[in-house]
Amino acid sequence: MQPLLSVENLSIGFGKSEPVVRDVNFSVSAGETLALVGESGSGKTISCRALLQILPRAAQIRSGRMLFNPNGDPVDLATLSSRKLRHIRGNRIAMIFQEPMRSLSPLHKIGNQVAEALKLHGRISDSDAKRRVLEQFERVGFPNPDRTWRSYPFELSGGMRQRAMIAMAMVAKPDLLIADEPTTALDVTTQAQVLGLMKELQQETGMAMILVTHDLGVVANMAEQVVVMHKGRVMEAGPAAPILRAPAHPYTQKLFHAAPKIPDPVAQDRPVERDLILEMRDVAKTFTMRAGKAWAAPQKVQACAGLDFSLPRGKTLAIVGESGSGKTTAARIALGAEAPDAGGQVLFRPTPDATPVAVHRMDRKQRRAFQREAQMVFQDPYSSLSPRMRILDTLSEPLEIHDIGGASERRDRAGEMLKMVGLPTDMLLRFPHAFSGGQRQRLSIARALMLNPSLLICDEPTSALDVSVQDQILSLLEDIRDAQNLSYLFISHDLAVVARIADEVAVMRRGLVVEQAPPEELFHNPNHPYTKALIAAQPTPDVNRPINLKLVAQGAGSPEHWPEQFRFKGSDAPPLVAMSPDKGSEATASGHKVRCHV
Amino acid sequence: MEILRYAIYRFGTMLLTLLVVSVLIFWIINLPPGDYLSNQIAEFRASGQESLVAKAEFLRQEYALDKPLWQQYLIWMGFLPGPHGFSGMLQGNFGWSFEFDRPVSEIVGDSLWLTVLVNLAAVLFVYMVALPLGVIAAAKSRTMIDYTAAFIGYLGLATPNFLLALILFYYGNKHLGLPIGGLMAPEYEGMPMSWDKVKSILLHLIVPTFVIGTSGASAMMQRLRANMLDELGKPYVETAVAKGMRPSRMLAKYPLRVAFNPFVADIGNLLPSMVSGSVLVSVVLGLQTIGPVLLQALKSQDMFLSGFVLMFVALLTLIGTMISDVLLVLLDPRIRYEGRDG
Amino acid sequence: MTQDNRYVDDAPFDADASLREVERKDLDAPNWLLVWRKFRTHKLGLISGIFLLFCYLMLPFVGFVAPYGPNERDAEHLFTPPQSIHLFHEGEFLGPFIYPLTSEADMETFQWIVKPDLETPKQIEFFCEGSKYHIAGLIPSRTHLFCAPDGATLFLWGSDRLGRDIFSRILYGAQLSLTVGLIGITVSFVLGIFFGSVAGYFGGRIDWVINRVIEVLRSLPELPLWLALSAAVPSNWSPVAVFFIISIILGILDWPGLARSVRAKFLSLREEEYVRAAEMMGASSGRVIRKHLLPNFMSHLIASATLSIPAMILGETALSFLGLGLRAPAVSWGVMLNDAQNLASIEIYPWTAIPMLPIIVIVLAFNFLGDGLRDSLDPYQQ
Amino acid sequence: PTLQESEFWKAEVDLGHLPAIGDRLPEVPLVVDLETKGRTLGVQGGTLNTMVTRSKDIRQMVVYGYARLVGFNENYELVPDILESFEEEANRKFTLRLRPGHKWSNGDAFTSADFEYWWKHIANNDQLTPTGPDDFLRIHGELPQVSFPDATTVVFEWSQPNPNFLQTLAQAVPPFIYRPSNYLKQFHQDFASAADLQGEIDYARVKSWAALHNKRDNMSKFDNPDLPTLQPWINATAGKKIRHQFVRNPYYHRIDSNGVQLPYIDTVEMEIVAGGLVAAKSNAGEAELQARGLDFRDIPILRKGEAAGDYRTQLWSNGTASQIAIYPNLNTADPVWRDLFRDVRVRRALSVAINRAAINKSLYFKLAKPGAMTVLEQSPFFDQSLRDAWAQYDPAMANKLLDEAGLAEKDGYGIRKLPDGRPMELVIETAGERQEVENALQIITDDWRDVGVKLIMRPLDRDIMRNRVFSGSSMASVWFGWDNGLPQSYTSPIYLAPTDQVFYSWPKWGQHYQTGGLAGEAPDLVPAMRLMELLEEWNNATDANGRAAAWREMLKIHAENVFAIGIVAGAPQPVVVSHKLRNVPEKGIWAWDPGAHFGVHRPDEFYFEGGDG
Ligand SMILES: Nc1ncnc2c1ncn2[C@@H]1O[C@H](COP(=O)(O)OP(=O)(O)OP(=O)(O)O)[C@@H](O)[C@H]1O
Ligand SMILES: Nc1ncnc2c1ncn2[C@@H]1O[C@H](COP(=O)(O)OP(=O)(O)OP(=O)(O)O)[C@@H](O)[C@H]1O
Ligand SMILES: [Mg+2]
Ligand SMILES: [Mg+2]
Repeated sequence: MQPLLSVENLSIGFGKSEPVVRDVNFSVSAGETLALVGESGSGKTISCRALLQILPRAAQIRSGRMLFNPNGDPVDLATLSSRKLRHIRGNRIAMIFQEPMRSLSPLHKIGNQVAEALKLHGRISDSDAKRRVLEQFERVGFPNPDRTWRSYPFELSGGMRQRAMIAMAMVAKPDLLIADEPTTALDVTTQAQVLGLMKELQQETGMAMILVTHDLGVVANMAEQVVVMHKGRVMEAGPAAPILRAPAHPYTQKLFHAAPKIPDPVAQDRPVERDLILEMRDVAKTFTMRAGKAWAAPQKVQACAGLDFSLPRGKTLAIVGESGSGKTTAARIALGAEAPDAGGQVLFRPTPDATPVAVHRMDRKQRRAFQREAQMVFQDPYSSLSPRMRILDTLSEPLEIHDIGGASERRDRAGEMLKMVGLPTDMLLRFPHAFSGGQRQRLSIARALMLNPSLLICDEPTSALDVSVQDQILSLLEDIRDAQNLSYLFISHDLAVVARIADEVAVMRRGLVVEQAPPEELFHNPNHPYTKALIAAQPTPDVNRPINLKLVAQGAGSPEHWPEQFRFKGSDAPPLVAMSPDKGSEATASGHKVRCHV
Repeated sequence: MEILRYAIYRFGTMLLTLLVVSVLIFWIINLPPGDYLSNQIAEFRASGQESLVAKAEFLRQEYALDKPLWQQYLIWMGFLPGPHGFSGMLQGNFGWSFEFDRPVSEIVGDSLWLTVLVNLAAVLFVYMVALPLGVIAAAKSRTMIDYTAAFIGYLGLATPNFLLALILFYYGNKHLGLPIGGLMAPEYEGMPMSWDKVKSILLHLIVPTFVIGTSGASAMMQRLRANMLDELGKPYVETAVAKGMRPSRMLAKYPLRVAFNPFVADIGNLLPSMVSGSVLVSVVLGLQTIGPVLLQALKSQDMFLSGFVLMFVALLTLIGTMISDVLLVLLDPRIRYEGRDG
Repeated sequence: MTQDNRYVDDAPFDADASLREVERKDLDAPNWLLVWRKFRTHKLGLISGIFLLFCYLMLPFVGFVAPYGPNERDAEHLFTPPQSIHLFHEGEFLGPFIYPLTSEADMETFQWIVKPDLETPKQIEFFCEGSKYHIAGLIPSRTHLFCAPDGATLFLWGSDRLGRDIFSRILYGAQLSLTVGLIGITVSFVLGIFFGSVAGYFGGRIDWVINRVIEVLRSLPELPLWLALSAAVPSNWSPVAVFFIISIILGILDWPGLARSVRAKFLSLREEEYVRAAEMMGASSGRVIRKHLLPNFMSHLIASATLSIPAMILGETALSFLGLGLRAPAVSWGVMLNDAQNLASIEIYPWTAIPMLPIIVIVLAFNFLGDGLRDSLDPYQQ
Repeated sequence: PTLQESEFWKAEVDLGHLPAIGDRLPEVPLVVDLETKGRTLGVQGGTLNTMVTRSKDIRQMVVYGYARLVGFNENYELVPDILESFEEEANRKFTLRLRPGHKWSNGDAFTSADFEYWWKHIANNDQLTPTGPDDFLRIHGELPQVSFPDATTVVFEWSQPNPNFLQTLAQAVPPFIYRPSNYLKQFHQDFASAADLQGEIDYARVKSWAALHNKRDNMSKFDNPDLPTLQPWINATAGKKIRHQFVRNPYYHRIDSNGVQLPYIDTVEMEIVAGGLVAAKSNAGEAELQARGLDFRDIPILRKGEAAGDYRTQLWSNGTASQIAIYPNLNTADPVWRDLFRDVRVRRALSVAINRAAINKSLYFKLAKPGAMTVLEQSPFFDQSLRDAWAQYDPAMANKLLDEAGLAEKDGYGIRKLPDGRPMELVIETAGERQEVENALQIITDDWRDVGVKLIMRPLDRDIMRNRVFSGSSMASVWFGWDNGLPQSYTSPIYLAPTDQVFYSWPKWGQHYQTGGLAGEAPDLVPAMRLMELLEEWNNATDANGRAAAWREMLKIHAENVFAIGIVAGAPQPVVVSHKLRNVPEKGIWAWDPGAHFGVHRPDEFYFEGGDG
């Protein structure tokens, strides 16, 4: 059988420099999934974009063919006229972009943008389109599709935007779906749901799929074929099972070796910390939606409620949870980027014995001092980098702002930092758009570390990194924490990462913390149905132990189906209560809290 | 809801501003020493026409020009009743034009709608030309199309309006039989609207529209092009391309909307700048718009007339800025007018 | 191909290969140097830039280049059409020369009939003595690059109704047209950008106040102002001084338009994540405006600045209608064009409208320069 | 001659709306003798298109029509026109005899009652004319005895001579001493019923009956189509329009020797056009007769369009005493300059420093007459020596005169220093409307610089300039010379004496005279005072010789004293005439007073070949 798409000897380069993609070959047949894995910055995204001819302006395809053969009449996508290409784009081949936050138009409502994908190819009435889009929204896990339809991108959480992007690519039911890291911003249950949906669609329409991912667990669960890339070249390619079982190439081996796992529990004695660097008391946040009708009352969205966190100095508090559950909001409030609703309090102690500063109402001087100490790695690194600033300037900006060091010292430090996150220093002169997704994420981390802060808030700092680079970054973070007594508020979807780095984990769902405990407690003794579902949904890089996507996708389901204890309706959720110590561990208060009726 | 509330609030501020502006306008037109009637009186005196002096004196009292300035203002605005039942702007009485010896409302009546017509035509022209050209020039930047559009635009900008008008009139008349000057063939004047009259007006509008519009159009085109170029590199444009949109639709829907922000901001200036920009054009082209009337009124210090025209233009400006502020929020949902940390 | 259908790369593998180092020199290069490097590759922009530079550098020396003085009249040769320079006379190479002209009034058509005397070619003189001028307004000199031969005229671009050389007048006119107008632009840009960015970035009350000021300024009529001015300017002020003041006033009146655009854009840009990020790092408002907001509006500003240039050069033609423009003996392109604003100039003496050409050329040069600048600032073009 | 009915009104006559031609004409119509004038007899018909530049210029139709009680003929002699005849006794008693049976354009009889109405109910009504009758009727404050012996006779009688009376009646815009009483009575308090009048007042939205009457009574503004007239064409367009139509007056009093009623041309259409476009539109052949709005510099373009536009461009000469004249303001507020200007040496020096020949050549193709400001050749008082007085180009003499005047010191730029040390920068204000003025000043700038005087030109708006001159703020200004460059002995030389502020050299003196001493300053220069005396002499002179003597001396004083520095005179005025239009003189003088522009050439005698145009 002819493959649906075969890429032959593809080489792509920027400007006059060395090609960044060299002699890449792969092919994918209808109904098949090809997983593209590899190092961050190895050219995965560029190769995918080449298929649709939407390379950055500076890039050229240096050689190679890309034969697309939907109906026995192969065309070379590299040389196709733009008119013909137009009929293929979005219709035959759809793409989910890696950075959904930037890839949606900021001025148009989500519904409009998604429905457009339908309307562009083929006649469909407005109401039909809306119906189908809403349906799709439902299937990618939007709790309230109607609200999503009316939202602007900036009103959605990272994961929600990503799902909107997925919906947009999938509504048109393409022949080939290119999914560039489609689930990085999704929690594992939602991820399972989305992956399940893709599988379903594949079975339904015989869609082929190119899946770029870092999560070997996802590869194991989804792919028939695997292509491993490193520095623009294919290292190893072939059917998934054998490669996963026995990687042949040293890079592949190295990669697989680095995959994190949830460690086995080691009983640890945790003294109760009194030196809290950050405290959040009863923090809630309500947003008003922009897209109101002129005459209707504005719609409110409760992003999070009743948050009580305390972060001891030198420790890591991790937040995991459902996409859209208010994690980012909480983090932004902690940093003072957003004011909490009245009544909430955020307190920061720069030194153990200093009087705490109220982050939510700082004066100018306090704010400046605070900003010197607290830094953030944004969930969406692309948007948070000034597009017209070279990386060198971006990295040295914090130093400049706080007037630290001379110009050349700042540059040295920028170069050093860049090396620490694994990027070559010649990238200092580039602009943010000339990086891969993972590279930008590392830039964001580097920038946050420039000032040697004492509190670092990381909003999914490693979601776009391949496991080996991720390992490197996590080690870096750990080293710094140990060396400088840095404290982290760490948001992540990757439970294995959380298990590795966190001292305490809070699980959030729909704006509420449902369970909070040290990782070893939480992962091995989850109490809340949602936590349980979450752990079950974590994919493992083992082809022999596939998870049942359908099953875990249902996650914990809606509260009505939960055990009596946890059940609630609307906003009258039960309080968070401390768990009595488990039989196993006899230690005193383990600090395990769960939201339930007692 | 919020937008409605904002619009209402904005309308309130507009009225307030209008009040301030009215004070300033009144002050400005009274800035030159004397007023129409005292000038007239002086002139009559100087030339010994005592008879007319008495009449002018009478008018002075009639229109309260002998009162202190602040009272004059209040009377003019209609906050205070004037002598002999003279009521002010708020009551819809715009006063008397000494120069034309007719009520102000009668004089401006015709010119107002002609002004609006000419300027509307010019605005339409600007948008119809500048929008597509600006977008195309950006999409095809650094091509012959781009350069040609720039060249023609700058040609229009670099030609003084009157010269441009003369050239267009002269050759337009010679080769195309276009009429020279005026806004309609004289025979249709005062006739009820008919198809022929409309045709005649349209024919006469060609050159003025072109003359008033070219500079605006090329300015808008170049700025739009620059803004579009900034947007074209953004990822959301790629997303739209990946959807398989036609370039024209894609450009119009996505980047244009972002690029349009500075222009919406300037809508308030569109009409008034054309009104004042077209004053000179109107004077030299003999268009019966409000411009020449204003110039004449200002020169002779015909204060009720110039005051009304200026208030009218000010009102247009304020309405324009109000609309632009409301439109801005509609155009870009991210925009809030609150303070930075509010 | 190895077992189970698998492709494995067989090149030697080094995981940490090639963490390239950037050269220290590049790292230390200031930003403008990088922009300049990029700009150099923009051919049209570069040429335009060099051309403009040349024009400005030439301004002090126009007296040397111009064969005639700005107000030097030749009563014998009114409305002479442009004279062409020849090299060969009857097949013989003579170097640059012209045929002397005689002009005669045609009392039928009321035009001047200009007849070249094809018998006596006269060579153009170089580095010759001519009318007196001042280099840079200071050093008196009489040497000209080239002058008319004795007993003949040299009107490269024709002469006007008083027999003045249009070419020389354009050169002298550049001294005013290329400088004074720019002051107005500068004033308006500084004010517009300052108030616009403050209003847009801070929003809230500051925005409210600035906007009301803008509205009021906008609503206030310009016409009475000009009229009042034209009566109030002291008579013995030199035309250049009047023009200077006027262009500053023009600038002061002009800023609200720009300010509103800047404000609107900044209202939108300030919601961007990177602005938030900078603020979270403690960047001062001034810094955010300068480093993050303004660069993102640069294209618009550059385009606007380019566009104001013809408006400023020609602004005086509109104003001279009210008696406020530049006037003789000052020479500017606007003044020259003002003289050409009649039918006869279009139809019979088209060369009197030649001053339009330098305006267009200058504006196009500024446009391409701006374009080049825009492109070299555009990160996506790197 | 046998009278012929006009085609234009034939339908109306047939319908009985209009009496037949015989009943419309006065018993003794004015029969014009075209042949002796060298004109041809014409036919009725056609539409004449012409342009004016401001809407109030429709009053030009009264000027062009030029039906006056007495008017000038083409030789500038006074002849009865509307009047059948007049008698004049020692300039003190004037008997005006109307044509019996003469009718207003609406058919009302035109009789002495119309004069009486004006005299008793308008001129002497203190609500309509609070200050009483016009000034030209007052001789040393005395008003005439006006009597109306019969329906066709009106007598004006003064105790002292009023030599100017008839000339005033022949002006381009004359004081109308008669009004259509029948029509106007409905707006007059003395005649109309209070209720009717109030209705009319409300309808017209005016304040009082007097305002209403004044509004309706606009003989010279010509903007009330209901107001009966005696002019050849009557206004047929109400309101402010772009194009005004004027149709032939069915009751007009002039006929040709064939019995054809004048005017020949049925309708005149006057379009209001922007000033800058008149030349373009003429060039496109859109005017059949056009001089207003055309300038010397338009000639080439007009000539060029002749073939396509089917017209010819004739060159008349301008009737003002000087095409361009510089008025040093002897009343300027700056004391130093005032003293300088009052020094005749300075004025003479400035005059002789000007190279008039060069200006004539550059601007007028040598077709104008360079020289000082004096009367034109067509006037009996013309004297070449007056024109040449202090008009030669003599920089050396200018330098000498200036040195003598105490201005010998010069600064580093070669500019003379004023007595108080300021540089001698002479600011000349212009109305900025005529390019030729600017160009001439440009040349003069160079000329004056040679004698150490720096000229600064300042274009201003016309009205602003006038006000600055009147208030003494301006130093010197440029305007035309005297409007009337063609005086006869009967022309009052009032404009040569300091009696009017519009002679920009002595605004304050003029104001003094005009206001009877209330404003301004009394003339204090001997020659100026002499001018006043001479004016008085002219007024009191009993015969032409006495008047001529006064005239000559006044002209001489002007020439000697160079009160205004004339540059050139008699510049050609282009007149566009359609090829189909007949009887338009080849050569003529384009003058306002006397002449009423086309008026003295009698446009009612112009006709279209074949009657269509
Ligand atoms: N505009 C550009 N100019 C120069 N180099 C670029 C540009 N865009 C991307 N690159 C480089 O191309 C390489 C491939 O980028 P690509 O986005 O394909 O990586 P990726 O495999 O998708 O990585 P990630 O997993 O981090 O997203 C990277 O090294 C990146 O730095
Ligand atoms: N500016 C805003 N206006 C309105 N709603 C908002 C806004 N910002 C966030 N929200 C809503 O608040 C909720 C929480 O968003 P948040 O970004 O905190 O989620 P999250 O936990 O970070 O999710 P993810 O893992 O997908 O990033 C979401 O429902 C989102 O739609
Ligand atoms: Mg990527
Ligand atoms: Mg988030």
